[in-house]
This record gives sequence, C-alpha cells and structure tokens, in this order.
Amino acid sequence: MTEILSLIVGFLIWPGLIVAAALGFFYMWLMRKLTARMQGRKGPPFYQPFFDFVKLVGKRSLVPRDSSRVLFFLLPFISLTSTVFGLMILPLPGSAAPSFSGDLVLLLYLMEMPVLCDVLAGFVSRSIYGQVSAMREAVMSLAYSVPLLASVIALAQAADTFRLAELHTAPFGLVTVIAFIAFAMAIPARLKSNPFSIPNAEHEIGHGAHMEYNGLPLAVFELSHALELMLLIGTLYVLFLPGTGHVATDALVYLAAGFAVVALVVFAKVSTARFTVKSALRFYWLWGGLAAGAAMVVAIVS
Amino acid sequence: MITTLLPSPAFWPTALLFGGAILEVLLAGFLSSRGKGWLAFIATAAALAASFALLPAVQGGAHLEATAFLWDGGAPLTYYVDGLSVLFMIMGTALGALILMFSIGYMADEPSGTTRFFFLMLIFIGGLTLLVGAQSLLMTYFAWELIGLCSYFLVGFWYARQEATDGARKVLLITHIAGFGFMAAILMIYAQAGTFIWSDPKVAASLSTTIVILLLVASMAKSVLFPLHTWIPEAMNAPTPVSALLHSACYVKAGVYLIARMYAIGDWHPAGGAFLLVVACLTMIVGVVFALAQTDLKRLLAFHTVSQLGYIAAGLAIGTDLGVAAALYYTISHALFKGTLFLCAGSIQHATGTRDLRELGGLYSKMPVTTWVWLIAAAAISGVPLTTGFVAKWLLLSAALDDGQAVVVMVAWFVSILTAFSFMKATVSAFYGDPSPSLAGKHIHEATPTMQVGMGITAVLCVVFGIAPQFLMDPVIAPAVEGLGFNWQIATSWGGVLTRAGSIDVSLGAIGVIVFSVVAAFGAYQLTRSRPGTAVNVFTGGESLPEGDRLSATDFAEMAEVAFEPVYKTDPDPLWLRFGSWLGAVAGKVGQTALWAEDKFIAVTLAGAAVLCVWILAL
Amino acid sequence: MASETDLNMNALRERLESLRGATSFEERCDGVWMEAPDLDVEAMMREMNAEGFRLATMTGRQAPEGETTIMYHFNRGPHLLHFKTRSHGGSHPSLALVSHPASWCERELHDFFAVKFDGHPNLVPLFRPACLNEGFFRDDITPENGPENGPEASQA
Amino acid sequence: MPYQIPIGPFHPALEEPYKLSFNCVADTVDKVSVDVGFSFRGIEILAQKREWLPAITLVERVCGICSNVHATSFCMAAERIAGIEIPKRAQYIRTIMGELERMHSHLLWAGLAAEFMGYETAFMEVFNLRETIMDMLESISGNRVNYGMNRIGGVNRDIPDPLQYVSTLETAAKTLEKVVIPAFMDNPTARSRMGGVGILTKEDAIAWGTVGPVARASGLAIDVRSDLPYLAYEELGFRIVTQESCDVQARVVVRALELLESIRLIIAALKGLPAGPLRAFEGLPTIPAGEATTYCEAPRGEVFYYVASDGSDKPARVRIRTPSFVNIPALEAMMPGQQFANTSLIQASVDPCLSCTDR
Amino acid sequence: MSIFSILRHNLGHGSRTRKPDDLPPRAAPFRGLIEQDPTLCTGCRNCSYVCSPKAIQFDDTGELALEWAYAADQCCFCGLCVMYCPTQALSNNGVLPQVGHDQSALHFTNEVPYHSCISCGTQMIPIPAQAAAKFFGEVTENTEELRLMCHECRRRAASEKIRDAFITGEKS
Amino acid sequence: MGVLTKLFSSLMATSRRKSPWIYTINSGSCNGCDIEIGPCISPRYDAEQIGMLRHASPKHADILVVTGAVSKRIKPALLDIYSQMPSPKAVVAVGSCPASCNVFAGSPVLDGPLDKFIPVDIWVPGCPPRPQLIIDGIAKAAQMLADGQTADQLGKKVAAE
Repeated sequence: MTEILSLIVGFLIWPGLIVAAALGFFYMWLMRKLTARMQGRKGPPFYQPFFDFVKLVGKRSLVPRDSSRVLFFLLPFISLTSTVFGLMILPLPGSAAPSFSGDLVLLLYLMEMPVLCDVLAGFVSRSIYGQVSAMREAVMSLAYSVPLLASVIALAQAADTFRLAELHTAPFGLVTVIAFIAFAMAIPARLKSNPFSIPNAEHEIGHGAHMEYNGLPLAVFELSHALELMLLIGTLYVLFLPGTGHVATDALVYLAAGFAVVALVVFAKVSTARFTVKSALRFYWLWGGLAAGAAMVVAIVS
Repeated sequence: MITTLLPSPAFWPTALLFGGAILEVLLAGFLSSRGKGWLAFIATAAALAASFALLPAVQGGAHLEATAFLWDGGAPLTYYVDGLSVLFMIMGTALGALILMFSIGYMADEPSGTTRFFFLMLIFIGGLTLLVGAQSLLMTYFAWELIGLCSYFLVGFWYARQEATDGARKVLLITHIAGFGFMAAILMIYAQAGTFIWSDPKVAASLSTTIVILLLVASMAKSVLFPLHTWIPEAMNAPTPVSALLHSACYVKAGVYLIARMYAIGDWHPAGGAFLLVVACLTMIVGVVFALAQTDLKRLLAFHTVSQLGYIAAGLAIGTDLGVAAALYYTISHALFKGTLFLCAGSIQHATGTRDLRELGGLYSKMPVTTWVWLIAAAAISGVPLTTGFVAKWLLLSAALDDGQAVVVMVAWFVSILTAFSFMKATVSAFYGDPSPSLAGKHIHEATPTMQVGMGITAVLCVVFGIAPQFLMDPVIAPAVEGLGFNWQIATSWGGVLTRAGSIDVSLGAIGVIVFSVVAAFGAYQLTRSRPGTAVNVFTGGESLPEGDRLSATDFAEMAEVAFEPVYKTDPDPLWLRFGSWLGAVAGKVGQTALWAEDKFIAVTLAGAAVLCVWILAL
Repeated sequence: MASETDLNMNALRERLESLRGATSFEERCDGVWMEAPDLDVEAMMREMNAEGFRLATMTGRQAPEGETTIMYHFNRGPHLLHFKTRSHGGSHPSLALVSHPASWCERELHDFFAVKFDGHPNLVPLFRPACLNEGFFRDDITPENGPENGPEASQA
Repeated sequence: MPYQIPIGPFHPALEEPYKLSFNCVADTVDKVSVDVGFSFRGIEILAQKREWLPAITLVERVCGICSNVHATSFCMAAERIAGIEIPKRAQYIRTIMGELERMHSHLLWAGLAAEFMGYETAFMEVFNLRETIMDMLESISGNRVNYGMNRIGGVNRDIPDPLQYVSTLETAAKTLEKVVIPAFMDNPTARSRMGGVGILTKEDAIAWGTVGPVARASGLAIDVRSDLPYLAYEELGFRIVTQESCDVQARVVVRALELLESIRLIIAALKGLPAGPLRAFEGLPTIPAGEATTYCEAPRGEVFYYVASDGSDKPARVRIRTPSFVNIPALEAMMPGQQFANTSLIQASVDPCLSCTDR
Repeated sequence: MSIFSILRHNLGHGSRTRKPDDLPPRAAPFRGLIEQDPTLCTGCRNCSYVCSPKAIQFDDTGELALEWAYAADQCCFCGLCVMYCPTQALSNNGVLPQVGHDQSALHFTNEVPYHSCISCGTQMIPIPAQAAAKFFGEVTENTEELRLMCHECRRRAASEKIRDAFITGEKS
Repeated sequence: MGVLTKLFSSLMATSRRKSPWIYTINSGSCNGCDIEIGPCISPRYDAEQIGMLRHASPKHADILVVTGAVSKRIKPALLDIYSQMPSPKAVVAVGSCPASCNVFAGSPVLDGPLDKFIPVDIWVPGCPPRPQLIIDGIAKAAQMLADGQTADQLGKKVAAE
C-alpha cells in the first residue's frame, strides 16, 4: 500500500506533475527572460508561463472541422502523462523511483512519446502546416536521435548496466565527457529551440503541429513541453552528474544542471538563425554521428 | 513398418492439413466457395488443436520422436517434435485458421479457383508443419521447397495478370536459387557426417563455416533478409490472405525456423553469428527506410516485414537464451500483428478496391471495426506499451543490452521510431481525414463478420499477450528455448517487464497513465468544449485550400526520400534482376540446346551451374 | 548590356517613326512622347526590347465611346519614352507573352477599364473583387454588380 | 505527388496580405503563383475624387513605409504640369526625408528578414537602431509614419536645426557597421540561410523588369537617383550600389550599403541645407490642364507617377506604378527549386510591399 | 562585433525597454489631436476642404450656431487643417488621442455661435478680434466695425468706403 | 467551495489580464499601422513585458488586432478568422481605417468600417497610432477580458448586414 502511495506521490507531486510543472514553468520563464536580456529587452514577468497556462485552460476549445475529437483531446494528455511517467522513474534527489533493470529503455520510450504525439497532432488537426510540421518533426527526430541514443547507450555500455540508479552512481570517465557532448548536441533539437526550431518555425509554418490546437489541449501541450524540458534536465542529471547520496547537495546539483541546460539552450537560441531541415539533418548526421561514433568507440574500448 | 495409421500425435497436425487438402479436392464439386472455406478452416482448426495437444509433451525441453514409415533404411519419414516445432506448428495453424476464416468472406466473390486456393493454402500450412517436424534434412528440404512451390502458385493465383505471374516468378527465382544453397549444405553435411538426421551428433560436428553460411543464405532468402529481400514486394500481387499467411506465419518464418533449428543442431554461432547480426541490422534499417517511401498499403506492410524479420534475426544472432526467447516471442508477436495488418489491408482493398494510400482516407466513419483492429495492430508493430510489440521489442532490447550489443540497441531503437512514423502516416492517410476524392461514389462497406472475427481475434491476442506475456512465454516459448539447449531463466511479468522485483508497479503505472490520460482528456473535453455545432474551419491563411489538397502519404515518403537518399541509391534489386534475366537467358539457350540434343544430362548441368552461381555469390 | 552601348536617339526615332500607325514625336520635360492611336504595339515592343528599353508600366485613361487610352512607358537609363495609343472596340493586342511586366499591367487595365487584351494567357482579375464589374473605374459602367450576380456574372 | 501549400493571405511571414501558393514536392518548391489585391483600396479612383491638396494626403497613404516618396512624386508631377520650380531648401528637405525614409524602410526590411530566418537577436538589434531613425523622422515631421511633409510647390515643414541630427546619424552608421552588418554577415547560420538562396539571374532580372535593390543585387545598375537625378541628388553626388551574386545575400548587402550611402547623403544634405523659402507660393495650388510623369527612387525601387489634370480642382487621372508591382511577379522566377523553408525569406528578400502593389 | 559580443554587450548594459507608461518624449511638432478655439473660427471651412478623410465637418443646420465636428477616429493627423486655418483657430498641442472602448469619446464638436450682423441683422460669424490684423492689414476702429458685419454688409461697407474716399478725394 | 470558486475566477481574471496573445489582421491598410505593430516587440517597447505575444494562429489568440479598412477581398477571410478564435476573445481596431475608413472612405472596393462585421472592443485612434498606444490598447483589451466586458463575453453581436 505504501508502495502504491509513494507511486502516486511520485506521479503527482515529486518528481512528477506538480513540482516539475512549477520548476518547468520557472525554467521556461528563465529561458524567455534570459533571451530577452540577451537581446537587450526587459522580458516577461516571473509568472508569465503559469498565467499563459491558466488563461489557456480557461478558454473554450474548438475542434477543427473533420478532425477526430478523441485524438484531438487525447494526444496532449498522452504526451503529458508519458512525460510525467518518465519523470517518475528518474532517480532524482528525494524521489521514490521504482528502480528496476532496464528502466533506461522505458525512459527512452517515454521520451519519444511526446514527439510521436506531436507528429500525430500535426496529422490529426488537418492543418496543412501541421502536416508539414509533422513531416519535419519526424525527420528531425531521426536526426537528433543519433547522438541522443548513442550517448545514452554508450554510457550504459560503459557502465554495463541499464538501470538508471546504477548509471547515476557510475564512475566518471572519458566516455561520460564524450557522451555528454553528444547529449548536449541533441538538446536544442529535442526542445525544438533555435537553431533547430524547424518543426515549429513560426515564419514558415506557423505553430506547426499545434497550429489548430487551442484552449485546454494547447495548455496541456505547453505544460508537456515544460515537463519535457524537466525530463531532459533530469536525464542529464542522472546520466552525467555524480550522485553524492546526500539529498540537499543532490538537489543543488540538480538545480544547477537545470540552469546550465537553460543557459545552453538560450545561448544557442539567441546566437543563431534557424537551420533548414536539410542542413539540420546534415549537422546531426555528420557532427552528431561523429560524437555518437566517438562515444560508442570509447565505450566499447574502455 | 506402419503400425497404425497415425502412429504418433506428432503427425496429427500435418496429417489433418494434408487430409483436409485432399478432401478439398474430393469435395470440390459439392461445395460452394464458402463451404470450401469452412472446410479448410475446420481442417486447420483441428490441426491447431492437435498442435496444442503436443504442448504438454514438450515442456521442459523434452521432445517426441516418431517414425511414420520407413522408406528406405536411410531415409525414414521421422518426426522430431520439440518445443520449437510445436511453437511453429501452433503459430502456423493458429494464424492459418484465422486467415482461412477471413478468407471465407474474402474469397466468396471470387469467380473461380477457390478449390485451388484452399487446397494450396492447406498444403502451404501443412508444409510448414512438415518442415518444423521433419527430422531428416532431406525431408526438411522437401518441405522447404514445397512451401516455396505453394507460394509460387498462390502468388500467381491470378495468373492471368501479368504482374502476378512476374511476381511469382521473382519469388521463385530468388528463394529457389538460395534454396539450392540449402541443398548443397545438406549434401555437404551428408558427405561429412553420413546422415541426414539432424539430431545426430555427427551432424553437429560437421558444421563448417561454409555450411553455416550456406544455411544462413538459404534462410535469408526465405526470411527476406537484406540483400535477398527484394522479392517480397512482388509477392504483393497475391490475394491478401496469401500475403498475410506468407508474411506472418508460414513462409518468411521458415527461415527463422531454420536458423533457430541450427542451435539444436550444433554450435553454429561462432561461425555465423556476427555475420547474421550485421545482416539483421542492415535488414532492419533497409526494410523500414523503404517502407517509409511506400504508398501502396501492402507494399508498405511488406517492407515492414523485412524490417521486423531483421529484429527476429538479430535476436537469433545474439544467441543468448534471452535473445532466442526474444526472437521466438517476436516471431509469434509478428505473426499476430502482421497477420492482423494484412487482413485489415485486405478488408480495405475488399471494400474500396484500392490499396493505394493516396486514394484512401476517412475510412474511420465507414469501417470502424477495421479501424480499431488496425489501430491495435499498428500500435503493436510500433511498440506501444501493453501490446505484444512492446514486449517483443523490450525483450530484444534487453537481450541486446545484456549481451552488450549496443549498436543493435541503437539500430533497433532507431528503426522502431521510424516504424512508428511510418504507421502513423499509413493510419492517418487511410483512416482519418477527408475521404479521398477517388473514393467518392463508391459504396464502402465494413468487412463481413467472418473477416471481422478473423482479424479481431488476432488483434485481441496482440493485446492479451501484450498485457500478459507470461501466458505465452512460459508454456510456449520456454520449452522451445529449452529444446534448443538453452537454460531457461527468464521470468516475465505483466506488461512484459522482466521480473526481478517491483516491476508490477510499472505495469500498473502504465495502465494508470493510460486511464489517467483518457479520463483527463474526456474531462477536458466536457469542460471546455464550445457549444455544439461550432466546428470551425482549419486555419489555412484566410482562404480555403484548393479542393482535395492535403498532404498524402507520398509527400511524407518524398520527405523521407530526401532524408534517406543514400539508402535508396543502394537498391540491390537491379542486381538480382540482371542476374535473373541473365539466368533466364542462359536457361533459354541451354533449353534450346537441350531440345536439340534431347539429352537430359544438360538439365543437370544447368542445376549445377545455378548452384555454382549461388556459391560464388555467397562467398 | 544594351544600356552600356551608346543610344542613338535619332536612329531610334527614325525606326519608331516607320512603325505602322506611328506619328511624330514630341519632346517634353519628362521624356519623349508619341501619340499614335493606331500604333502597332507588337512592333513597338520588339524595337524597345532590341534597344534594351524596359517597360516601366502601362497607364489607362478613360476615352470616349467606351474606349481607353493606353500609354506605354519605357525607360532606359536617362532615356524615357512614352507611347500613347488607344483600344479599338474595347480590345487591344496583348504583350504579355513577349514581356513579363506587361502581364500584370494588362490584367490591371482589364480590371479597371475593361480593356480586352487579345492573346493574354491569363486575363483573370488581379485586383478586382468578384462583386465589382470589370471596368469599374469608368464612369460609363456601374461598379457594383450586386451580391446576387456573383463572380460568374462578372467573369462573363 | 505535389501538394499545394499556401502562404497567405495571412501568415506570419507576411507583413501584409497576399498569397503565394506553392506547389511542393517533398520539401522543394515546384511552382509558385502569386495572388494580390487583398488590400486593394482603389486609391487611383479616389484620387480623382479628391481636390489636389487632399489628394496628396491620400497618395501618401498608398504605403505607410514609403509614404513620403509617393507624396513627393505626386507633387513633382503636379509641379511639372504647372511648371512650378520649387525652392532649393525644399528640394533638400524632400531629399532628406526620402533618404531617412529609405533608411527606416531598409532597416524594417532587415529586421523582418532576420525574423523570417529565425534570427531574433538580429531583428531586435535592427529594430532598436530603427527606432533612432524613427525618432528623427518624428522630430522633423511630427509623426512616425506618414510624414505629411510635401505640398505642391514645396514642403510643409522646415528642419529648423539641421545639424543636431548629424551625430545621431554618425552613431547609426557606426552601429550599422559594427553591429547590424556583422550580425548578418559574420554569423555562419545566417549566411547559410542567405547564400545561394533565391537566385534571380541578371537575364531574369531584365526579363521581369525588376527595379530597385532586387535588380541591383542581380547586377543591374538601375537607380533613378543616378539615371534621372531629381531633387538634390546630383549636387550631393549619389553613388550607386550593385552586387553580382544575385541571391538573398546580395540583396542584404545592397541594402546595407545603401543604408550607409543614405547616411552619407543625409549628412551632406543636412550640412549643406541652403537657406531660403520653403515653398514657391502660399495657399491653394491651381494646376492647369496637362499631363506629366515622374520617376522617383523609393526604398524598393523606382516609383512611377502619371498625373493628368483637366484644369479643375481635382486631378483627372493619377496612375501609380510602385516598385513592388514589378518585383513581386519576379518571385515566380526565384522560387522554383528552392526548399520550402526558404520561401518566406525569399519572398521577403524582394521586400514586397502590398499596399503599394494593391493601392 | 560578432554575435557573441553583441549578446555580451546586451547582457552587460541592462534592458533598453521602456515601461508601458514611460512614453518616449514627443518631439515638438508632434501631430496629435487638434483643438479648436470656437471664438477664433470664422466658419471659412478651409479645414474641411483640406481634410482628406473629411474628419472635420460643418453643420449649418443649427439656428444659433455653426457646428464644427471633428472625428478623431477618422482623422489622419496630417496637420493640414492647422496649417491652412486662416485665423489659427485650430491648434495642435501634441495631445495623444485616447484609447478606449467608447468610439464616441473620439468625436468632438464645438459650436461657433452666430451673431447678428451689426448692419443688417442676419446671422453670421464675425471675424475674431485676434485675427483682424491679418484680415484687414491694420486694426482701426473701422475694422472693428467691419469684422462684426456679415459678408455682404462688409463688402458693401468696403465699397462704400472706397466710394467715400473717392468722393472725398474728388471734393478735396 | 465558494472560496475556491472565487479564488479560481480571480486567478483566471488575472491570467487573462497578464497574458494577451494577439493575432493581427491587415484588412487592407496602408501598412503604416502594421509597421507600428512590429516595433511593439522590439527592445524599446517590448510588449512581452506585459505578457503579449504575437501568434501565427488565430486559434491561439485572445485578441484580434485589426488594421485597415476591410477591403472586399479580405472580408470573408476576416470573418472566418474571427470565428476561428476561441472564446473569450477581444477585438482591437488599430488606426483610423477600421473605425471610419479614414482617407479611403467612399472607395467602391472597401466594405469598412470594421464594426459593421465584428464587434470591436477597443479603438486605438491614430494614423498610425504610436506603438505605445497600440500596446495600451492591447492591455486595455486584456483588462476587458479579465473583467468579462468584451462583446464576445457579453454575447453582443453586430447587426447582420
């Protein structure tokens, strides 16, 4: 019973929905604020993502003609819950994650779910822009999956375990560094942030897959996006940062990881123009592939 | 020395199927085409029951041996039935039964040839049971070519159509030539070991690299592994039940059986394991990448078969107990979902008269049952949790991870993403969105009840074994793996999680997630939807799009083509075609010579030449 | 490029004066004007293209009896040429096939003054909303065609 | 199978409504068709119903971006008909306004182009610089857009203290050279979006009759300011800018160099602003019967006005040919074979002004 | 400066943003709402004539006053009316128009009262004293009388005056 | 329970006030207003400081910002886009053109003014209005949304033409 209770707490409060949403919104705000400051602007107030979310919740939602109502409403929630579920199994400081062998694989699966939901949302919403966005997102996912998966798998290979908790405590080595480079490379594309904001390139295809979404489903997608950031930060923390075993220090390291990711993403965002699909693909298959290959080689050799 | 007519239960499945086939011919004059279908279904169902009856006997790695009659001292018709055999028998007959049930409705409108069809189908399934039961390699080869021949006839069922006969010919060409490799391997084994009985330890000792590679090449051709996969899209001109059977149960799985059986024969792994692993990985990628570019529903499924077979081969190539178990589980799981998908494709074609994704769309409103069945199977093949596909992939990934095959994990992962994309595209193009203009005016109807049951059962099984894989793992997979000489130490739990501890929570959690999503989405819909009747237009920039403008599967495919340009450039097909035409030319010339010479010796020379060609190719 | 060679204005003038329907030139502060109601505009366009003149635009102006004065404005560096011709029976030869810029100009004139350009490949409305009659700039045509007429009526 | 995807009439890549319908194959544009007329307001017909003075206000609203050049052209045409010679000071003030307007227009364009290639920081920097130009325009004319400076026979407002603007302009030139131009030209991601994209060959540029920076980026030395110098351009010594690479990057470079040239012209004009009256006469103009044409160089290229008078208090015919009217159709020559992702940038690179085109 | 130095510079130099209520200073000639001083208006309708959008309109149907109506939501803020007003009755003080829900808050009307012509008694609008100098060249007692006359009487008075001058000149 | 409802509605009101997302339509203007909406997101005015974002889809927007005098070609698109915006929504008319057609009044190709077709909540006068005025108008519209005073929330409709 307590196990179930701890799962429910893990799902709803920490590291699941509520705390992650709060932190995620905070990081989203930080991104916007930092972007604004780097562009010499004032930027949005502190609570902005939260109010955006609440406002969207309070709107009447419209389903576009000829699209499946069920999928239209279901997709954002699948995206959200799988992200929360992914957060739940991460051994973050203070969480009662149910650790089991191969939870890394489950995590990778769950991380892919929001992408699939976005792709499907693009198709389901009947928007031509959404469909183009879905195509782009699918192709992009193929591109950045190369370094992302390679880095995770190289780590697992080197540590000889597929259990997140064990990976967290695995010793630091050359493979960690190279895998980190590969992982970091994939982050902007995973978050659809510049220069890889290709599936949601506003001046080409509007909001892409979310073009037709509005009201609460859109709010849930936004929340899910904030949580995806948390999931990435969490994964990065678990895979690349050492666990000290002390909750308070771990939490500090975790927060610092969040700031670092935000800074990285913002920096990439403000200093670049958007790539086209072709150039992004080339980037990831060449440089990402190189990093991936290097990580794999180091993992296998060591 | 025949003691009884059916000396051992081991023969029953085969006997029932062949018996059914004979009955089919005998009663052809009395039965309607529906009646013929029911007859075939009953025969197969009986064979299924007989296969299940064999299950208790093979638990724990035990096996049955039985001899029907002795031909000649050295070549007895003997059966060696172990867990692996039973697994394939059950799979073949179960899928066969369901597909035949589907065929009752599907073939009802066929004007002629139904006797031929059902006869061949029964022989086809019977051939598989014979293949997996035979103890003598010669008998195995006979069965191997028997199902090859059946598939030739079935692919060419509509022999009046040029593309059907061409396809059939290509199927025969590629698989048959590779089959000579099998024969050569058997002959070499016989030369070294002096026996055709594979369970003889002498055979194990005689496994050389050459033999292993020859066997693998034969299996690769049968199991559509790269680069011998190119015949499979051609086989799509067959009636859909044939494609379903070919892809899901009987034909392509013969190669899987052979590779798995090699574990029982001897330790082939050092000789060919790495080779097979490379081939498997390439197959996964090539299959799915070509699948992305397809617009014909059946061709799309066919290329997914290629990639899925790559997964299975990878499991076999890993060669650990978990790997083989994963491969066998995957085999069954693939049989289930691919069979379902093909039956759905069949029912779509039956209803709309087309299977071109560009011409489909909006079928959900017309064919809800088919849609749901398709959705389940598509989820399964994409590896969505709580379906067999997830469990199978999970097992495979775990096996690869355990074995340290990180590259395999990566490739498998990558391919599963592509698979999901591909199915997303197919699903949306076919079932959702606006009905395509080319469907206008057609009377689109839902599949007939027998068709629905046929595909419904497989779909249900996809979910059942996805939620509770242990029901499949423990009684069916375990004996098969143990029969191959592995030590069974795998415990599977709900949702496909390999149990050590605590995994039940994850499965519960997964169910909770889905329930939560559905409830929350429903609540959200109820809370925030606008007044009824306020459906709004899709935003298209202010002016409506031209009529019928939408992104079709082709556009996705073309985008994929841009991404995978280098891969498409390496299509080995022209090579085979050139080889084939060259061979045809040579055969023609030789045939003329033969006619002129009236000498049978030349035909033997021809076969020898073909073997030589494969040999050169294989090395 | 044509404008890099020296332009012999006098020679050009002689050639233009030999065009069918040509009249004499008039030098004004804004270039050379040629009023020629029956000008062979295709020949004019050939001459202009050969000399490297660019068609800046075409101007329409309402003329009596349902006709339209059509002006062609050419330039090449500092040299400006203006041809003033007019439609005949509400129609005029099209230059759209020999000159890209003429295409939109002719569509526009068709919208505004209902000049029918013979041989235009795509004489569909450029600016005119469907609810207005073609030639709505003219005061001898009622602009609105009313909601009940719809676009079909205006096409006809 | 080609699919059709529209950009517009409402799309974030379009500041104004028009419609580009792309026939795409995968990610590549096969064909484009342009549809305009969404903001057609019938200014030519309205101008015939307005008296000469209100007509200036009207033609100024042909386009908010290049409002001044329309008013100038219209006044010049009317002055040409009436044979009015305007004072030197008025000519200089018109020149200054025209060049300031070119600056704000080019900066606006640069900002939007940056935004369309997803380069937000450059957008912010450019727009920040643009605000200083807008301030200058406002402090001279009293409005940020639609300056109302021109009247027939001269200008409405004076520049009382011309030298106060010089230092601001010098700072702007420095910002341009140090911040804006490097932000475009030194950033590899930005360069990768511009180089070799949206090629309009010199032959095509001639065939489509393009004008302005688009033509000059394709190697055509067309500029009314040097071909037919009007106002004070001859005295100020205008220097034409051309580029040969024919792509989007060339259009960026042309506009950037034109900005610097504009600053040079404005500073020279401010420093050399001759004393004298602002207008040739006071009160309402009377325009005798006649007709005249004028060519002026707007930020986007040559503007053509044909004005006819029948001697009444209203113009008899006003014909406006704006540069976008000839540049926009040239998109049909630039788009085929491009990636769909680049189309928004390519269409922006001709700086399409739809209120100009549609009028 | 590379993009990195731009970013560094921006981070180090604070935001360039003004708060919503912190308006940048408006330059002196800023063209805002126009204001009318009805006491200076002569009802000449120049402002209405030069107004392209016809935002200024006169209503002379009233008995007691000429109504001057200005619709700020129709105004194009070109400033011509101010420039062409012969009596400077219109002025532009650079006042921003108000943003709001109520469109009628942007409509302004002034009544320019009619006076009786001191000569014939018809309803007319006198020439304001401040503008007399501009109209009559120099202000004398005579002009004070003239500006309160209607147009007709003023013309007559002027011609009488000329005639008187002529006659007196003849006499002398 | 009542406290909760009250809390929720006040939270909702604050959110609507703090998060105006706009969609802009140029319905046939001279683009003077449009180039003044552009600078609203530039560093000097930075409308993001009041939470304003410009969106590419009307489905995301709370506030429809209209410039121009509604040309006949645009009218159907304008009405369609207005209907695509989810409630509650507000309309801000920027410039003199949507209010009165401005200098274009009397043109045969215009159908303005705007409030003949859709109910307008905030008028921003000017030709064009300065960016601050536009931001001010958007903020006022957001305030109306928070107060539930927009025509959409009150169920007001324009009289059909």
